[in-house]
Amino acid sequence: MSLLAALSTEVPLLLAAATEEGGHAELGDGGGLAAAAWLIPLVPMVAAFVIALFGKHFPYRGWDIATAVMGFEAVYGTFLLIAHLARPIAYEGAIEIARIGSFPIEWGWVVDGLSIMMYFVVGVVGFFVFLYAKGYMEGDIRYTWFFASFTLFAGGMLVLVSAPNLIQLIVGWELVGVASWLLIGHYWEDHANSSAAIKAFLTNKVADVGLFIGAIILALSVGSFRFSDILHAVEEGVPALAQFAFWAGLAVFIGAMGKSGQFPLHVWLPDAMAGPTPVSALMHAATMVTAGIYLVARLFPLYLTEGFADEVRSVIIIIGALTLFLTGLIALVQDDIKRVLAYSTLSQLGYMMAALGAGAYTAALFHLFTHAFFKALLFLGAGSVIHAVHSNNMSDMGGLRKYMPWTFRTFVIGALALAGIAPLAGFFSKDEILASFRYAGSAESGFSAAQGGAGLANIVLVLGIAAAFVTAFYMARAVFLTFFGEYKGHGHPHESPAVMWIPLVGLAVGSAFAGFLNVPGVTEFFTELVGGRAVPVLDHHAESFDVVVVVLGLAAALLGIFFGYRIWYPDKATQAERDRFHVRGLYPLLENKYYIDDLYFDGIIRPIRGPVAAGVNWFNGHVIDFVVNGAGFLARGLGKLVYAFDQNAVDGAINASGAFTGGWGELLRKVQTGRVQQYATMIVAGTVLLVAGIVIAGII
Amino acid sequence: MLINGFLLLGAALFSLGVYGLLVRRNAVLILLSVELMVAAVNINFVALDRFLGDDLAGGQVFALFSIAVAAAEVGIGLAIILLVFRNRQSANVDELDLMRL
Amino acid sequence: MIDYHAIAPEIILGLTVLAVLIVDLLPVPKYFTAVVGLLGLAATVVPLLTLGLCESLAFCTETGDRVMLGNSYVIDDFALVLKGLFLAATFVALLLSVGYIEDDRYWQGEFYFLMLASAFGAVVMASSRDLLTLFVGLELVTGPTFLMAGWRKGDPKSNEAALKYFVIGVLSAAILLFGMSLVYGVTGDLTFSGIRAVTAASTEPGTLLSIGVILTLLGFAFKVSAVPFHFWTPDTYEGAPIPVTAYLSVVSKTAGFVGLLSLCYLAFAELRDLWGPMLWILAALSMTVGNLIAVRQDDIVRLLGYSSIAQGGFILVPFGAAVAADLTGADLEQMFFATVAYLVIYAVMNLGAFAVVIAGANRIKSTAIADWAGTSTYAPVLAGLLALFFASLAGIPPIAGWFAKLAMFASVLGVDSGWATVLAVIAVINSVVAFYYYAKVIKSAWFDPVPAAIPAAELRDTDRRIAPSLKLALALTAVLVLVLGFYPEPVGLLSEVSSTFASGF
Amino acid sequence: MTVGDFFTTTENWVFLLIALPMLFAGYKVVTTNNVVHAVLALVGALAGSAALFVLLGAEFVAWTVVLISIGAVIVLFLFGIMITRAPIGLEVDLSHPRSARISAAVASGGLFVLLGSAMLAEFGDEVIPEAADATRTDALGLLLFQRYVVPFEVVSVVLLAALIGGIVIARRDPSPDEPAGTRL
Amino acid sequence: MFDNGLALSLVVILPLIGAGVVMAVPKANESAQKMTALVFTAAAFVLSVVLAIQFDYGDASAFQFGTDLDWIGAINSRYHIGLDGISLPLLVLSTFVTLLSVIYSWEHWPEPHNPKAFIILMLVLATGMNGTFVALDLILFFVFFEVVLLPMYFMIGIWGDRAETEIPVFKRVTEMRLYAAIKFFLFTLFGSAFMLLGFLGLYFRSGDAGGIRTFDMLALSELGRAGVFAGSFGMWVFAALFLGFAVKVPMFPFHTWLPDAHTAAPTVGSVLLAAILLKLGTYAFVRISLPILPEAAQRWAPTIGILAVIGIIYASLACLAQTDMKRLIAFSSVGHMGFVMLGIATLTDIGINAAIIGMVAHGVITGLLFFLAGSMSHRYHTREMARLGGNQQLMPIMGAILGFTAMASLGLPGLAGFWGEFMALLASFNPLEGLSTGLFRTLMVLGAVGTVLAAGYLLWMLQRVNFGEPKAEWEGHHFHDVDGYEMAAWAPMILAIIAIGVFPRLVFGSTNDAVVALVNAAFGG
Repeated sequence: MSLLAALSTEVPLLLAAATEEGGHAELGDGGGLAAAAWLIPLVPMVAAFVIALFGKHFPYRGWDIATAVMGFEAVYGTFLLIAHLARPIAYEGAIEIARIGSFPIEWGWVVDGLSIMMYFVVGVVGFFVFLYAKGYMEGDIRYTWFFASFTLFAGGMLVLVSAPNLIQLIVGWELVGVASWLLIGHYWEDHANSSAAIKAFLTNKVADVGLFIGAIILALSVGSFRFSDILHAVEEGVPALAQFAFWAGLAVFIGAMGKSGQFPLHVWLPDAMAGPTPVSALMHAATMVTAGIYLVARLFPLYLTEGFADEVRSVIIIIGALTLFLTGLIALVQDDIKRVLAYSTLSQLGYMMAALGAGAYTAALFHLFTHAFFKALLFLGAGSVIHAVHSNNMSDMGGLRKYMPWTFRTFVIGALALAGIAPLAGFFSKDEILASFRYAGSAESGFSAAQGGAGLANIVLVLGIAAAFVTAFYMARAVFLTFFGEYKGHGHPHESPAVMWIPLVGLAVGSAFAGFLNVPGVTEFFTELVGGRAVPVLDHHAESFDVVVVVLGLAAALLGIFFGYRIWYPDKATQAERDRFHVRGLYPLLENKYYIDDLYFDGIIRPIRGPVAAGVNWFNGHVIDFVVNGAGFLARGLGKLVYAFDQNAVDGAINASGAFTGGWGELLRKVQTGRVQQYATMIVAGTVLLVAGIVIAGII
Repeated sequence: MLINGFLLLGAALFSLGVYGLLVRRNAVLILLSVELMVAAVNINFVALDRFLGDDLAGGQVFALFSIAVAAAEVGIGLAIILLVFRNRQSANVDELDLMRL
Repeated sequence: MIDYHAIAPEIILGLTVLAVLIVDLLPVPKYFTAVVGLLGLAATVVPLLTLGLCESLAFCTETGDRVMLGNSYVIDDFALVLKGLFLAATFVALLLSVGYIEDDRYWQGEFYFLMLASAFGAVVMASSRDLLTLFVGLELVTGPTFLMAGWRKGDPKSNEAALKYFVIGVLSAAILLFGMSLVYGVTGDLTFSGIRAVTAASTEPGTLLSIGVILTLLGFAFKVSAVPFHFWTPDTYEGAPIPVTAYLSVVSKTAGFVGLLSLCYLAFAELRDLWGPMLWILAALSMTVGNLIAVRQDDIVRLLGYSSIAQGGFILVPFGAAVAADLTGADLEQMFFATVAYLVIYAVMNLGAFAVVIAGANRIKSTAIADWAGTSTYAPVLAGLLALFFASLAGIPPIAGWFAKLAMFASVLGVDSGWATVLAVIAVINSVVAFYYYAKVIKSAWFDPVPAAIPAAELRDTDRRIAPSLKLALALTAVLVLVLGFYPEPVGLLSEVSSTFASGF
Repeated sequence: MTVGDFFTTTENWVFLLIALPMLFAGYKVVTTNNVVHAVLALVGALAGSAALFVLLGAEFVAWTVVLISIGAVIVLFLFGIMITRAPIGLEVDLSHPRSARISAAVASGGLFVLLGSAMLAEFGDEVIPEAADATRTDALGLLLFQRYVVPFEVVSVVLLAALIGGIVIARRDPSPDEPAGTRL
Repeated sequence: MFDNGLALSLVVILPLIGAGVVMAVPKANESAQKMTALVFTAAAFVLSVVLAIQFDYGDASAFQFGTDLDWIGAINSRYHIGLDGISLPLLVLSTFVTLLSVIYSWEHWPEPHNPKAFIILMLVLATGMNGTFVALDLILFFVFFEVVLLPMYFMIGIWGDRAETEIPVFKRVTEMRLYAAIKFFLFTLFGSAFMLLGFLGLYFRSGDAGGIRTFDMLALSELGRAGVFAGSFGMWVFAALFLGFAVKVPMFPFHTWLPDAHTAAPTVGSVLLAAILLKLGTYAFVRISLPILPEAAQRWAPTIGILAVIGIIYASLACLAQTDMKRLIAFSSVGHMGFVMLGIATLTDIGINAAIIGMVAHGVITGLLFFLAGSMSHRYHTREMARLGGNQQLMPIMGAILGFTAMASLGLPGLAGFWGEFMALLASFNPLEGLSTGLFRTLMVLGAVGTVLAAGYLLWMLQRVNFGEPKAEWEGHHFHDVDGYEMAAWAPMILAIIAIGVFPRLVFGSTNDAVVALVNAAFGG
C-alpha cells in the first residue's frame, strides 16, 4: 500500500498546478486519494498500449500487467469506497485540453458516490475476471493481444465512469465500443465472429447518434460540457436548457439504449457471445452494458426534475418494461448456455432501466451492483463448463455436478441470486425495484401521467413479477440441464484449474452478501454511497420492506424454480410434456427473437449495402460523370463539326448551287475545286456581310 | 465633275476585280484582277485628292505608292506562279489541294 | 532638321538589311550572313534603349515623344516597346532559321535578307501614324513573307502555301487600300491625329466612313488571321518552312495587331461603337473556332496554326471590351495594356514552342503528334521544354502565359458592361478547352510509349544533334517564360508605359 | 442639279467617254476567254485611268501609271503568260463554271451596290472644284522627299525585296524534286 | 530572419530550390537525388516547426513573419505572405506530410522508375502547397494554387495506374491514368478559371470603392466588412470563387474527379493529393470567401451546408459499393471534406475551428490510409478487397495499423478524426444568427447518421481486407510485413493522430483566437 500512501500525499501536490480546483465544501473533497484518482482511467489505458507493444516480453505475456492493473483498480476502488462511507466525497478535477470559441474542452475525473461505486464494481469484478482469464485463455493464438484489448475494454469503461463532462464520457463510450469490437471479433478468422463484432459496433453507433445529439443540445443550451454545470442548470431551472431538455433527455436515453441493450436495440448483445467467455462476463457484469444505466443515473436530476426531461421517463419505463419481459421470454428457449445468460442480462437491464424510469435511482443502481457479481459469476461458471465440455450447448452437457463441484456450487449460488431468492444479493435489489414500481403506482408518489403515470407503473409491476417467475424458470432449466442427469457430451469433463474456480468463489461470496449493503430499514450503506453526489438525487427511499411485493416476488421466483424442476429435472417429465412446452406460434416467435434481427438485416442493412449503395455508385458513374465526360466529348464532336465546315463549307455552297445547274459532272468538278478561291470567297462574303450590316445600320 | 462619278467608277472596277479574283482559275488572270482592283483604288484616291483639294496631295501620293506596291506584288506573284508551275506544269490554282484534309 | 537619334533604329536596321545582302555575295562561310543579321538586330536595340531611357542619359537632350513629318511618324514609348519586341522576335526567328535553312538543301543567303526586310517593315509600322506609312510598312512586312513561305521550292506543299498566302494576301491588301481610300475621302486626312480630330468633330460617322473603317480593319483582321479571315493560316503554316511559320505566327501577326492598335486607339478612337462590336465578334469567333478545330488536329504544326488563331482571338478580347457604353481613360489603358502584354508574352512562348517543334522534327523526322509519343524516354530535356511552352500557351501558372491571360480577363472585366463579361466567360471556357489539346501533345510526349514503327536506335543517333543556334533560341525563350512567369513585372512595366496614349490626347 | 445640267458641262462628257470604255475593259479583263485579250483589256483600263488622272489634273500620277503599270507590269504579265505557257488564244474554261461564277457575281454585285449607295448618300451631287492649276510635279516631288520620305524609303525596300526574292524563288534549282510534305 | 519574413519565404522556396538542385544531379545518381530531396524537405519542415515555436499564440489572429514586397506593379499585386493561427497548422501539416512522402518513396518507386523526375515534381508540388497557405495576395494565391496542377498531372499521368478502364455510357476504353490525369486537370482548371474571374471582380470593385484597386486579402477583407461587396455583385463573385474552391475540396457534385485521380495516382501522389491538395479549397473558403464576402457567405451558407451533407451521405453510400480499396478511401475523403464544409457553412467560430482541425486530421489520417493502401497493393498487386482477405494473418503489423487508421478515420473519440466531425455537428445546432436553425439542425442529424454509415463502410472494409482466412491464391507467398522506411514514414503520423486526438489544443490552441477574430470581424460575432 506504499503506492497509495505516495498517491495520497505527493500526487495532489504535483497535480495542484495542472488541475483547476474542484471539490465542494459540504461534501469532503476526498483529499489526495480523490485528487490522484486520475490514475484510475489513465493506468489501464497506458497499460493497454504497453501490453500491445511489449506484452510478449513479460513473463506471463501480458496477463501479469493486466491483472496487476485490475488489482490496482480493485484496491483503489475499495479504498475510495471506504473513504466515501467514512465521509461522502464529491471531487472533480479537470485539465483543459482545448478551448473552442468560449467552450472549454477538458479531460478530468470525477470522484463521487456514483463513480466510486462503479470504480469498485469494475475493479473488483474485473480483477476476478482477469484472474480467471489466465486459465481460460491459456494457449490462445492471440493471448497477449487479448489482454491488451481486454485492458483497453476495462480502461475505456473507467474513462467513461470517471468522466466529469460529456466529451470524455463519449470518448470512454466509444473506447468501450471499439474494445468490445476487438474482443467480440477476437476469433476473426471466422466470418461470423467479425460480423457479430461489427453488429455490436454498428448498433451502438446508431445509438450514439442519439448520444451525440443529446450531448450537443445539452452542451449548447448550458454552455458547458460539464455534468456539474448541466445539473446545476437543472437545479436553477435555466430556461435555455428547459426549452430543449425533453429532446436532449430523449436523445441521451437513445444512446443509453444502445449500450445497455434496451429493446429494440438489444440485438447485438446475444451475438456478442462470439467473444471469449471472460469478455462476456465483464461485458455483461461490470462494463459496457452498465454504461447506459450509469449515463442515465449520472444525468438523473435532469430526468427527475419537473419541466425538464421528466416526461422522457414514460419512454424509459416503457422501454425498460418491454425489455425486461420480452427478452426474458427468449431466454426460455435458448439451448446455448451463454445465450440464456445473455438474455437474462437483457432482462435484468430492463429492470434497471424501468426502475430509473420509475424514479428509483438507488434501486436501479443497487441492482446494477449486485447483478454485476452474480452475472459475472454465472458467466465464468458457464465458461468453466464450456472449457470442460468444449461446447456451448446445454444439450451436450448434463450431470456435470459430480465432475466439477466448485463450478456447480458457485453456479447454483449465482442462479439463485439471479432468480431473487432470499437472502442472496439478487433478492434485495430486485425487491427494491419491484417496490419502487409499486410506490410509483401509489398515490403519494407524484408520478404524473406525463412521466408515465400510476397505471403504467402498476402494469410494469405486474410484468416485473411475471419476469421474476420467468427468470427463475429459465435459470432452473439451465442448472438442471447442465449439472443434473447424465453427461451427454464427449470426452471426460473435469474441474477447471484453481486459477479459474477461485475467482468463482470470490464472486460467489459477493453474490451472496452484497445484498446486505442495502436492507430497507436496516442498512443504508448503498443509499448513502450512490446518494453522495455534488448534485443530490432526491428519490424515494423506502423505510421498510414492502411486504406485498416481497411475498409476490418470492412466490413468483419459487414457482418458477418449481416449474423448472417439474419440466427440466431429468426424468421428472417425459419428452412429450417438454414438447408441449413448445407452444405453437409463441415458440417459433421466441426462437426467432421476434424476427427483429431479420427485420434489421433484410429491411435496413441489406438494402443499404445492396441496391442503394450500388445505385449511388451508378449515379456517380453514369449521371455526374456523364455530364463531365459529355462536355469533353461534346467539345471534340463540335471540333469535328466546325473543322468539317471550315474545310468544306464553300465546297458545300458551290456544290449546292452546282447541283441544280450542272448536275453530276458539275459536282465531280467541285470536289477538287481549288481551296484558295474558297477562302477568298469566304473573305469576300464576310466583308460583304459586314458592309451590308453597316449600310443597313446607317439606313435605320 | 461629280465626285460620285469617279467613286462609282472605282467601286465598279473594284467589284469587277473581286469577281475576277473569285472566278478565274488561272493564277495569272487572278493577278490581273488584283491589278484591276488597285487601279480602281487609285482612281478613288486621285479623284478624292482633287475633290478635297488636299495641299499635301495625300491622295495622289497614296496612288503613286500603291502603284509601286502593286508592281512589286505582281513581281512576287509571278515568281511564285513560276515556282508552282515548274513543279506541276500548270498555273491553275484549283489544282492546289495537297493539304486538303 | 532630321532627328537622327529618333530614327537611328530604322537606319541601322536598313543598313543591316543591305549588309546581309552584300555579305551573302562575298566568299565567306554560310553562317556568316546569319551572324551579320543577328549582330545588326542586336545593334538596332542599342538606340532603342537610349531612346527609351532618354531621361536618365546625359547626352540625350530632348526627352518625351518625338513627333516628325507632320505627325505621321512618331517615336513614343509604344513605338519603342513594339520595335523592341519585333527585333527580339526576329532575332529568335533568325536563330531558328539558321540551323534549319543550313541543313536544308535549299539554302539561300537571301532568306535572311527577306526576313530582315520584313522585320524592317514591322519596325516602321510601330512608329507610323498615318495611313500611308502604315500601309507601306504592312506591305513590306507581308511581301517578303510570301516568298519565304515558298522557300522550299521542291516541296509542292511549300509552293502551295506560298500561292495561297499570296492570293489571299493581295486580296486583303486591295480591300485595305479601298477602305483607306474611303477613309481618306471622308475625313480628308491621312494622319491618325487628323482623322481623329475630324471624327471627334462630327457626331455620327457617315455610312461611307463606317465602311471605310471596317474595310481598313478587315485588312488587318486578315493579318492576325481572325476568324473568318483565317482560312489561309493552317495551310500556309503547315506548308511553309517551320521557321517561317514561326515568323509568321509571331512577327507578322504582331505587326497586324500593331496596326489594329494604332488604328483603333488613335485614328478611330472616336468610332468605338463601330469597331468594338466588330472586334468583339471576331474575338469570340476566333477563340471558339480556333480552339475547337485545334482539338481535332494530329499534326503538331497545324495544331500550332489553329492554336495561334485561338491565341489571336484572346489578344482581340481586350478590343472587344470596347462594346462597353462609356469607357474611362483608365479602362482604355487597361485594354491597351492587356493587348501589348499578351503580345509580348505570346511572342516568347510561341517562338519557344516552334523552337521545340523544329528541334523535335529534326530528330523525329515527323510532325505527326502520334510520332512524338514517348519523347520523354529518349529526349527528356526536349520533352520537358515542350511541356513548358505548351503549358505556358495553356496559361498555367507559374509559366508566363498566365499573366497574359490574367491581363486579358482583367481588361474585359474592368469595363462595366454585360457583353464584356459574356466575352470573359467565353474566354474562360475557351482557355479550358485549349488546355485539352495542349495537353494532348504533352501527354503524347510524356505518357505514351514510343511507337513501335520508329526504331529506337534512329532516335538516339547523335548526328541529329540540335544546332547551337537552336539551342540558344530554346534557352532564351525557356528562361524568359520562367522568369516572366514568376516575375511578370517587366512585361507589366513595358505594357504600362506603352499604353499611355490609349486614354486620348 | 439635274441630269440635264450634268450633260451641259463638257468635262462630264469627257468623263463618260473615258469611263464607259474603262468599264467595258474591266469587264473583259475578268470575263474573256482569251488570256492575251484579258491583258490587253487591262491595258485599256489602266490607260483610261491615266486619262482620268490627266482630266483631274494629276499628270504625274498619270504618267506613273503609263510608265510603271502599262509599261513594266504588262510586259511582266506577258512574260509570265508565255513562261507558264498559259493557253494563248481561245480557251474554254479559264474561269470556274457557271455556278461558281453566279455566286461570285452576286457577291461582287452586292458589294458594288452597297458601296455605291453609301457613296451617293455621302457625297450626293457635290462636284470636284475646278482645278485652277494641275498639281505641279515639282511640288509633288518635294512632298515625296520631305513629307513622305519614310514611305518612299520603305517602298524602295519593298521593291528591292520583291526583285531579289522573286529572282531567288523563280530561278531553277540544282535538285528541284523532293517528295511532298517531308521537312528536312 | 523571423521578423522580416525571410524564414517564411524560405519554407515556401526551399523545396523549389531543392528541385533545381535535383535537376542538376545526374540521372544515374539516385541516392544523391533522394538525399537532396530529404535534406530540403526536412529543412522546410524543421523551419516550419521553428516558426510554430516562435509563433506568438497570444496574438494568433494577427499575421506574423510577414513579408510585403512589390511584385506586379501594373496590377498592384504584391508578394504579400504571412502566417496566422489558421494557416499555421496547415503549413506545418504540408511540410510534415511532404517530408514523410519523401521518406516513404525512398524504397517505393512507382513504375516507370525515374526517381529524378518524380522527386522534382514532388518538390515543386511542395512549394505550391506551402505557398498557398501563406499567400495574402489573391494573385499570389492563385499562382501557388495553380502551381500544384502540373506536377500532379504528371504524377498521375506518368506513374499512374496503367490498368484499362471503360468510361461509362461512352463505352470508350482508356488507361486509368490517362483518363484520371486529364479529368483532374480539366476539372481544376475549369474551377480556377472562374475563381480568377471572381478575383478580378473583387479587384475592380475595390477600385470603385477604396480608390486604389488591390488584390490584398487583408485590404479586401476590410472592404468586405464595410459592405463594399454586398448585393448581387457579392453573390456572383462568391459563386465564381465557390466554383473554384468547391472543385478543389471537392464538394458534391464536383467531386467525380477525385475517386479517379486517387485510384489512378501513385501512392505518394494520392497521399499528397488527399492530405494537402484538398485542403487548399477548404482553406480558401476560410481565408478568402468568408472574410471578403461575409454577406454573400451568409446567403450561400445554406446551399453549402446542404451540398456538404449530401456529400457526406452520398460518399458514404458510394463507399459501400466499392470493391477497390483505394477507391473506397477516395470516396471517404469526399465524406470527410463534407464535414469540414458543414463546419464552415455554419459560419460560427466553433464550426470553422472544427473545419480546420478536420482538415488537419483528415490530412494525416487519410494520408496514412493511402500509404497503407499503396503498400498493400504494392505487395498484393491488387486493390480488390475481395482478394485481400486475411491480411491480418499475412501481415499482422500492417493489418493493425490499417485497423487503427480506419478507427481514426471513422471519427473515434480520442483520435484526431473525432474533433472535426463532432464539433462540426455541434456548430450546426446553433449556426450564425440569420441562418435557418431548422435547416442546420436537420443537417446535423443527417450528418450524425453519416457517421454511422462511415463506421459501416470502414468496418466492412476491415472485415473484407483484414479478417477471415487468407485467400487460396496467396498460398505459399511470403509477404514481408511493414519495412523500415514505411515505419519511419507512418509512425509519426500515428503519433500525430493520437496526439491531436488526446490533446486537440495542438491545433485549437493556434486556430481558436484567429477564428474568433475572423468570425467577429466578418459576422459581427
